[in-house]
Order: sequence, then C-alpha cells, then structure tokens
Amino acid sequence: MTRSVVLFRDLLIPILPLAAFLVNGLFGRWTREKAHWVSVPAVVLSFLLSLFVLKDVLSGVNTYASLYRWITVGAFDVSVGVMIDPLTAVMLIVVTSVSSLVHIYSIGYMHGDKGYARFFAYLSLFTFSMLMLVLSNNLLELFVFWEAVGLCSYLLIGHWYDRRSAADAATKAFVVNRVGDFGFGLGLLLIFVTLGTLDYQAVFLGAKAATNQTVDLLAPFGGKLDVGLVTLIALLLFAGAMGKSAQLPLHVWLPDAMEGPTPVSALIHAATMVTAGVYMVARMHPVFELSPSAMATVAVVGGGTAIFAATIGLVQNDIKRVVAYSTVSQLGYMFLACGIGAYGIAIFHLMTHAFFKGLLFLGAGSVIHALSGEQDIRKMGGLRNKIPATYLTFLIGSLSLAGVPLFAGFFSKDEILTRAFFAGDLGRVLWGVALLGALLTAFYAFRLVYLVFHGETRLLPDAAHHVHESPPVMTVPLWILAVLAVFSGWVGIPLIAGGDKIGHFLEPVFKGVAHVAHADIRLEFWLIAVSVIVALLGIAVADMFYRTRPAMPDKVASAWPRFYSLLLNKWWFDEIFDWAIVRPTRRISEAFLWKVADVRIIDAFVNGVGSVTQQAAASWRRIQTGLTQDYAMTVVLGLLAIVAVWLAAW
Amino acid sequence: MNLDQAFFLYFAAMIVVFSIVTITRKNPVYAVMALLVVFFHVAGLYVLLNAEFIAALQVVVYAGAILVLYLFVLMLLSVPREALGAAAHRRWPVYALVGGATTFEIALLLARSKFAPRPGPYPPDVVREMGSTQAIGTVLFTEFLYPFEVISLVLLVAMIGAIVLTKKWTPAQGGEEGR
Amino acid sequence: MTDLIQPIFQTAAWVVIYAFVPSFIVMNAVLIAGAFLTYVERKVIGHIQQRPGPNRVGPLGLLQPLADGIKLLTKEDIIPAQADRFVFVIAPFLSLVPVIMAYAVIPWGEPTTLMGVLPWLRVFDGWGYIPAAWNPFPLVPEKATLVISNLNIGVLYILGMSGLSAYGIILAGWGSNSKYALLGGLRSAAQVISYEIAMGLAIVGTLMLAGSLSLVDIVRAQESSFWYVLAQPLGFLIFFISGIAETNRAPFDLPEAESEIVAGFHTEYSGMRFAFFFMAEYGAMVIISAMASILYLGGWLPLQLPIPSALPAIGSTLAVTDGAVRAVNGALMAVPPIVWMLSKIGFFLFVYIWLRATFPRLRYDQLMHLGWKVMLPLGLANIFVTGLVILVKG
Amino acid sequence: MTIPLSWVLALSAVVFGIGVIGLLTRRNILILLMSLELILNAANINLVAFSNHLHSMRGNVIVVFTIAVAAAEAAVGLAILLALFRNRRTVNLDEVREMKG
Repeated sequence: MTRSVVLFRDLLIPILPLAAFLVNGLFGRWTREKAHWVSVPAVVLSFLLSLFVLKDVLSGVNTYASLYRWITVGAFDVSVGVMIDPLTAVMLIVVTSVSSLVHIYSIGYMHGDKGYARFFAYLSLFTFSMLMLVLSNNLLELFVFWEAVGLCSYLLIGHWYDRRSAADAATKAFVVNRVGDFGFGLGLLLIFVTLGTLDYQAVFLGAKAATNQTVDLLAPFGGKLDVGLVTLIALLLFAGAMGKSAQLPLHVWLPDAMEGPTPVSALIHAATMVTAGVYMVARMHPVFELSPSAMATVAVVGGGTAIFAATIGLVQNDIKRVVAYSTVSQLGYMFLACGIGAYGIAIFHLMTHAFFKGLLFLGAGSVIHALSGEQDIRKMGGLRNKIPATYLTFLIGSLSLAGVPLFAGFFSKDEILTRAFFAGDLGRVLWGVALLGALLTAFYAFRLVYLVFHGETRLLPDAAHHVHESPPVMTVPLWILAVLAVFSGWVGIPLIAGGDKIGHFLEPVFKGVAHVAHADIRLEFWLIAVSVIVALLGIAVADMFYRTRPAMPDKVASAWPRFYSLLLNKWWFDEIFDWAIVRPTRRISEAFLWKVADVRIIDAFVNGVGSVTQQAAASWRRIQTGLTQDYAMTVVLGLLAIVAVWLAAW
Repeated sequence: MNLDQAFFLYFAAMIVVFSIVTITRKNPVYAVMALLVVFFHVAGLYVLLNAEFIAALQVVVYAGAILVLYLFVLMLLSVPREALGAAAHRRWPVYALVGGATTFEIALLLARSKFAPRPGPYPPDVVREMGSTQAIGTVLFTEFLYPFEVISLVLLVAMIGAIVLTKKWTPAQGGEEGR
Repeated sequence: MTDLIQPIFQTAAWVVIYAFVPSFIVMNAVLIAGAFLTYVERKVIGHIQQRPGPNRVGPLGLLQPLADGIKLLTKEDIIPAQADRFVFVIAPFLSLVPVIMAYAVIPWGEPTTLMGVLPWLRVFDGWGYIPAAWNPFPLVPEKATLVISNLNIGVLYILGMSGLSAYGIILAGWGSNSKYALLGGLRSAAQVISYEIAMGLAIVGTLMLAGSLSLVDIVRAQESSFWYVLAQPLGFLIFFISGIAETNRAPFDLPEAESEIVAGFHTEYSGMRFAFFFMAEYGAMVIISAMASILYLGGWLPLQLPIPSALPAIGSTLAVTDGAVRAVNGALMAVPPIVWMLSKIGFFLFVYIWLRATFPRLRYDQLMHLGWKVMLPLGLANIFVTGLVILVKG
Repeated sequence: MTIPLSWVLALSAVVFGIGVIGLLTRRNILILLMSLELILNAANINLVAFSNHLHSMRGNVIVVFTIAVAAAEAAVGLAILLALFRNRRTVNLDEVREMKG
C-alpha cells in the first residue's frame, strides 16, 4: 500500500465515528431506535482499522503527517496533522475497543430512552474527539480535542437534562475542568511564546534548549520569584491534566459525573477521557523530564490522590460512586508512575485499568439495570444467583482491581509499586502510601462485591420481583471485557519473569528517559510478595467485615465517628469549595456585577444605541422613496460624481 | 473616407436614431420593433469590426430569442392601451438632464483618453484567416473555460427562477394561492 | 473627380456582379419555385387521396399557380378598422424577408464556369474599349461557386434568419387585433422558439464532424468522408422533425389550425399580403430541405455506391463485381451537381407533402411535450455521444 | 480600411446615454428593460471595438458572456414583470412602491 492509502486508512479511524455522529446528530429524528445501526458499525470498523495500525507500528512503521494548514497568523503557524507511534497505537486500541463494547452495551442499556439517537450521536462524537486527541501531532490540535471531549462529557453527563442533579453535575464537571484548562491554556501560550511552535517534535527539541531560562512570576507586582521556565510550563500543563483526570483538588466533578448514563461513566469517566491527562503527561514527558520539581509534584499529587480517593471509597454507599472514587484513586497511581518516570508503566496501567474499570462500570450498570435503577448498595445484597453473569464478570473486575496475581491489574499496579520503591527517597515514601492505597483498594473492591452480591437480600420487596439478568447485548461486552481484564495484563509480565512486552513496545516513545535499573531481583520478588499479601489482606478484611461479621463496620464507624463522617462527607471538599469560592463569587455578582455593571452601565449603553438608531432612522428613511428609478438615479449620480472627480484630477 | 467608414457612419446613424425611437415610443410594440432595427445594425457593426461570430450571436440570441421573448410577454400581458397612462414620469426632464450630463462626461473622458495599440496574438488578418468563430472558441475554451461553466450555471438558475416566478401555484402544490 | 468616382464605380460594379445579380436570380427562382410548389402539393395530395387535383388551367393544370397569383393580385386589400395599420402592413414583409435572406448562404453546386458564360464575360476585358481602371470585368472570376455568399458562419446565419421568422407571425397576430390571430401568433412564436433550440442542437452534431460553420465546407467535409446521415441518423431525424415544426407545417401546423382558430395569424389577411405569408412558408420549406440535403445528404455531391471489395466484412459475400459498381458510380458522377442538389431538395419537399397527407395534427400540449421533453434531450444526448466518439477515435 | 477607435467609442457613449435616459425617465417596465439592453449593447460595442483594436479575443469572449447574462436578465426580468402584472394589473414602475420607507 502506498503512503497516501495508509494515511487515508488511518484517517478513517476518526472519520467513521464522526460520520456516525453527523448522521445521528442531523437525522436523529429519522434514525431514532435504529441509531445504533449507524454508530456501532462505524466504531467497530474503527477498531478493526486500529488493529491494522497496531500491526504497522509493531513492524516499526510510524506516521507523521500534516494534513491541512489550519491557522497562519504571522509567526503562528499550526497545522492539523496526525502522529502515530506506539503510544498512539496503544491509545487507539484502548479507545476503539472500549468504545465499541460500550456502544454495543448501550443498545441494551439505553433501550427505550427518548434521547436514544442523541445519546449515540454524542457517544460517537466523543469517540471521534478522543481519537483525534490521541492522533494529533501538535499541542493546539490536542487542546481543541481536549476541549471537545470535555464538551462531550458535559453533554453526556447531562443526558437526562430534565433531572436537576444531572444538569448540575454536568455544569460542575464543565466548570471544574475549565479551572484546569485555564492552566493548560496558559501553558500552551507560554510554550508558544518561548519556543515559537506548538508542534510536538519541535517543542521537545526546543524545550531542552530552554532548560536554564527562568521566569520572574512576581515581576508585575515589583517582587521577585524566579521559577524555572520549563518547570512552570510543566506545572501549567499538569494543571490541565489534573482537571481532566480528576486529581486532587480538582477531583470533585468526577463522582458527580455519575449522574450520566452508566455506559458514559464506563467509557468517558473511567476508560478514556479521564486518562487523557495521563496520556498528555506521557506525551509531553520530554518537557516534564527536564524539571525534577515538576516530576515530584506529579508524583506527590498522584500518590496523594491515590490514597485520598481510596479512603473516601471505603464508606460510600452509591455503587457508581464507589467505582468512581476508585477511578480517581487509580488515576492517582498512573500519575504516580508518570512522576517517577515510569511512563510505559503508566500507560500499561492506563490500558489494564480501562478494561477492568470499564468492566466494573458496565457491571455496575448491569446491576442497576437489573434493579430498575437502584444504586444504593445498602438496598442490594444476595444478587449472586439472580444475575450470575454480571456477578462473575464483576468479580473478575474486582479481582483485577484489587491486584490479585494473574489478573491484569496485578501486573500493572505491582510494577508501579516496584518502580516507586526503586525511585529514591520520595519514591520510598510514595511506595508506602501506594501500598496502603492498594490495601484500601482491595478492601473497598470486595466490600462492594460482598454487599451487592453476597449475604441476605436487602432489596425493597417490589424491586425484588423484577430482578432479571441483562440481555446478551449487555452481557457479551461484559464477558469480552472480563477476558481482557484478565489477559491484557499478560503483555506486561514483569522482567523477572522474562516479559514486559509492552515496555519494549513503548520504549521508542520514551527512549530519552533514564532507565531505572532493577537493583536486585530478590528484593523485587519480595516486593511483589508484599503487594500480593496486602491485596489478599484487604480482601480478607472485607470478607470479615461484610460476610463473616456484619456488625464490624458499624462498630468501627462508631469507634472513630469524626473520621467516619470525614470520609463519608468526602473530606468536606464540596463544602470548602462552596464556602471559599462559590459564595463569595455569588455575593460579588449580585451586589456589583448585576445591579451596577449590568443594569446601569451595559444595559444603558445598549438601550442608548438602540434609541439613537431609531431616531436617526426616523429622519433618514424619507430618502427611501420606494421608486426604483430614484435608486437608479442615485447610481447615475454616483457615476456622474466619480467621472467628474476623475476628469477634474486629470 | 473608405467603404468601411461609410458603412460605419450608416450603421451608427441608424443605431442612434432607432435607439432614440426605442425609448420614446409610448406603445412598447413599436419600441420592440425599433430595438430590432438597432440590434441588426449593431450586428452589422460587429461584422465591420471583424467579429462575425458575435454578429451572428447578436442576431440569433438578441433578435431571435430575447426580443421575441419581450414581444411574447407583451402579447401575454395584453395591457389595454388606456391603462398605460403617461409615457414618462413627472420629473423626467430632470432625470433626462442628469443622464445626458453623465453621457457627456463619459464622452469627455473617452475623448481625453489615449488608447495605445498593444498588439495581441489576434491581429485582424489572422482573425479573418482563421475565422472569428475559431479564434473565439480557442480563447473561450481554454482561458475562459471556468467562467464559461459559471455562465451556464447562471443561465440555468435564471431559467429555473423564471419558471418558479411565473408558475401558477395551486393550493394542492403547497403554495400560496394566486402567487 | 476620377479619384472619387472610380472607386464608387468599382464598388458598385462589385456589388452588382457579386451580390445583385446572383441574388436576383436566386430570389426569383425561389419565388417561382414556391408558387409552383403549391401546385405540386395539391397535385400530390390529390393523388394520395385518389382524386386528380387541379387539372383545369393549362395542360395537367400546370398554369394553376399563375391563375392563383392573378387572383391574389386583383383581390381587394382589406385592413381591419381596429388593426394597428403600421404593424399590420409590415408584418407580411417581416415574415418573407428573413426567408429570402436565408438563401444567401445556400450553396447550390460546385465551382463552375456557368457553361462558359464567365470566361466569355472576361473577353470584354481584352477588347480595350474600356480604360483599365473603369473595367468591371476583371472582377469576374474564371469559375464561381454557386452560392451568393460563402459566409464562414453560414449555419448560424440560417438559424438567425429562421428565428426572425417569428416576428412576422407574432406581429401579424398582434397587429390584426383579433383573438384568433393573436392566439395563432402566440402559438407560432412559442413553437418556433422551442423547436429552434432542438434544431440547433441537432445541427451541432454535424458541425462537430465537419469542424466548420460554413455550408460549403460542410459539403466538402462530406466529400472526403461520407454523408453525415450515416453518422448522425438521430441528429438527422431531430433536425428534419424540428424543421417541419419550425416551418409550421403539418402535422405541426397549429398556428393555422383552421378547426380551432380559423386560419391563425393570417385570419385577417387577404390578397397579396396573404400571399406573402404563403410564399414565406414555402420558401422556408425549401430552406429546410436544402439544409437537410447539405448537412446530412452531402449537398450537391453525387451518390456513390461503396466498392464491394473495400467493405471489410460483407464485401466478399456480395455477388457484385467492383467493376460494375465503378461503372454505376461513374454514371452517377456524370449528373451535374446542381441536379443532385435540386433532386435532394425535391425529395425532402415530397416528404413534406407526404407527411401532411398522412399525419393528423398534434395537440398543443403534445407539441410542446415533443419539443421540450423528447427532441431537446435527444439532441443533447446526440451531441454527447458524438463528442464521445470523436474523443475516442481521436 | 479601418474604422477609428474613437468613432466607435463615441457611438457607444451615445447609445449608453440614450439607454440611461430611457432607464431614468420611462414608466413602462418593458421599455426600462429595453433600455437596459441598449446599455448592454453599448458596452458590447466597446468590448468588440477594443478587442479589434488590441488584437485580442478576450473582448469578444466577454461579449459572449454578456449576451448570456442579458438572456438570463431578460428571462428573470420578464418573469417578474408577469408576476407583477398578475397581482397588480400594472406595468408601470412608479405604481409599485412597497419599499417606501
């Protein structure tokens, strides 16, 4: 195949979902219940094409092409282009595979919804945007689709916009993301101002040269605070990643985003969009690598979020919120890996997480579907036999999340822990934190399993009648994801077992990163053993709390009431934000912006323009006689004047 | 003075006289007939200027199609002669004066201009040799191909527009009555 | 003095020899032929309808046209009181003049010495009676093509003139100030405009083959290849049918459909003015026949049979020897070109009359349907296919 | 045997002026349209004259376009006139002044 044919094939990957979006978006009125016949084939075809891309990349063929000169203003020159390397290939596979399965799953889950076609349209638009995000070859294109996936997230969280809570959650997600994106935008500006380009390759080359430059942040105020330019850029970019990937303290939107339909939670808020931050940090690693302090920030924020979200996850009662906090926590692990320079592992964990977390969300959705919308785990229990397929797949997902050996999550999480252990003093501390997080993870994962599927049923009587297993169109994607949640980890079997294929595969992308030598194989083995023991310990504790001695949780909660309420209220984050930001803003808006600025200044000006125009028109309209020949006369008079001037100026 | 110039003077005189006749007739039928005479003499002028293809076009399209259309519409309307009223509107002397002044200015401008001959690829003897049809065709279908296609589109749009404008819409066709 | 008069004289001589004399001959021939055509028509239709036709005036009724002419000349010339006098009077001329003008570009035959007349005229040159500067006879050529003016836009010229014939009809209809006449005029104008488009499109096919707009060149092009009726059968059909409609002849004679609108646009006319319309109609018939002959049947070219051995597939199966065919071809060649031309025209005129005696008149909507929805698309398709074939064959 | 360019230009200026005067002073829309044709013809005469003068074919080609545009203009103009007459029973332009301000 010629180069252009290959390029065309690669471009079809995002174009197919886009076409599906256009068809369902513009003609949703007609596609209605048949909307999935448009969207599903498009996305599945994208997935198949992604396999070809993977094949090409495996044989060493990378692509870098500018397709279209987008903006040219002075020195500002941005093209729309694609870049395909191993990192992109992995992301393509993850995005298209999970997206395909979620599309198929949605056929069953969204059946009968009145916004069926709209849902599929947005889902396809999201897939398109996400694919373009990972395919782009420059930062501005990345940013545009970064915002586009945010938009899709907003639209899909608010899918049931007639529900107040859904609309509020959508707005919250959008606003919180803006905070991070503001930093991201500043970072892009700074890159352009400094390096004069936004193209990945040029930025990577230029960043190295700019290592020693500093910026005086307090210069406008007369102070002096020199910050390394690259550090500043990296931190600003990371701010964007924090917003998108729900890292402390910008995580507040993600649990609320669970107001959206569950397939959306699985696709956007677990498997793909929220990992865009991780992808971006990994993609921009040459910049981060140049700033040790930025790297440390990433690692600390990641580690902190990992443990912090896990603690909240321990006590939440909404099935989807537990999984959501788990997602926040796992994203923390990925950033932790990035922060210690283990980008390949971060991407590996991104991939396994996409599969097992997508599985958990879809499984949760299946439970909710079975219970006709019930989400409170206190009102579940004993579902094991009623919905066996969901139970089995959910169990596999939980095992994978908890890090039980041979399941996908084990390999990736364990590798993160190992790398952290070998990454200096800070790494040691973070290793400890992450290990604790792993314990909590195993605990809350199995808390969920036990509460939902085991023990006595606590269902409301009328709900218990309707419990039914989901249709095959939902369970088949679950099974596929379950298989992936087990085996996808095997491509990353640690080096001591002679594996780490994915590490090798991604190596060309991260070749500039200093490779941390594995100091001691025996030590590494012990580390693995410790993490396995921790995971099993967590499961055992959950078993004790929720199966063998069901009274324990209450006892523990009443022993530390303040701590319990702190966790239950999510460390009071929403309340703090409300008090510190939302209310002052409202007060200023009401007192000044509305009553003075808007009414007295802006309205007065606008009305003034209107009335002046009206009065002027009243007198000027008289020249509009309506007689065509008068207008012709004007033309001729104009001609007369022009020729006269010409003649006079001869 | 040679024969061409004599012919030119004849054509010019006829064109001017019948142009004036055209715009002064109260009955449009006479105006059409006068305009027909003008078009014929303009065609003759084109022959004098080595553009016999344009001359043929002038006769075929202008005289044979456009003007017949005018006449046709005139018959279709069958405006009663009394309904026509005054030929010119009430402020016509002022308007005529302005029109005349403009013409005078343009004439003055033309008189003062110098048009240096810049020999192009088609001197008259070459055109006479190959025929103006071939010469025009060569230029039209190479240099002006794109405008040519655009013009065909313009004609198509005008045709559709004319049909839509004159169609009598019935309620069954979803249009307003008596449109 | 001589400086002024001499060029004027020479110009005048040039005009007389090149324009006036040939025009005079052709015009009179056409008008007489037109008059005679009415006789032929009545006779042919008579025989088709199994009755003798005119046979009282002169032998076989041959003097009938003359009698008709005398009748029309002596008839009372009526101008209706409500008519627009000027338009009413000028309309018959407007209808006849373009038809006669169209004859200017019809070639009738090969360059010829006119049976020795032309060289003989040049003899005056040698006598020396006339000063060289004043001598008009050097202008006389050795041989002359039988065409008044070989315009290089001949086809367009004919199209233009046939388009103008609408004026006479439409103005006659309007000027009569009568509803039958007006309806007839409108019908005719619509018909002429509609079918002129189809006719023009049909002609384009031959123009593409010949690569010229000159009628003489088109005949020459057929001389070196073959008659274009073989290459353009569809174009030929469209052209001839459109031509019949263009001349308002049966079965397309709606403008004068006597059962509906009396006599159409010439209802109010009588005498010589009426005769003008008739002459215009028959003149136009001859023009269309001549055009059909020139564009599709090789004009003045003699019919030539193909040599059997030169025919690739069927040649060997024919039981005719090359020699016999060559002999026949030689005999056909011996017939003077102008006779070929005239007999081809005669053939088409016969078809005209034949059609009139055979077909019923179309309804108005059928006529428009045929013109716009059958002839026009077919004409376009013909151009397209012709272009494609030319493109493929290079 | 040539015709001076200035003669032709003078002729076209005069025809143009006659067209403009007709356009400005007459009431009957048909006559206005005919005045427009006169103006177009004046322009065409100029184009052909310059084409001849400058030994170029471009002027002639543009005349072809002008004639096509004139045909389109006549078709649409007359269609509007027909619609107008059908609704208002008038062909006089000064009786149509709905656009009066």
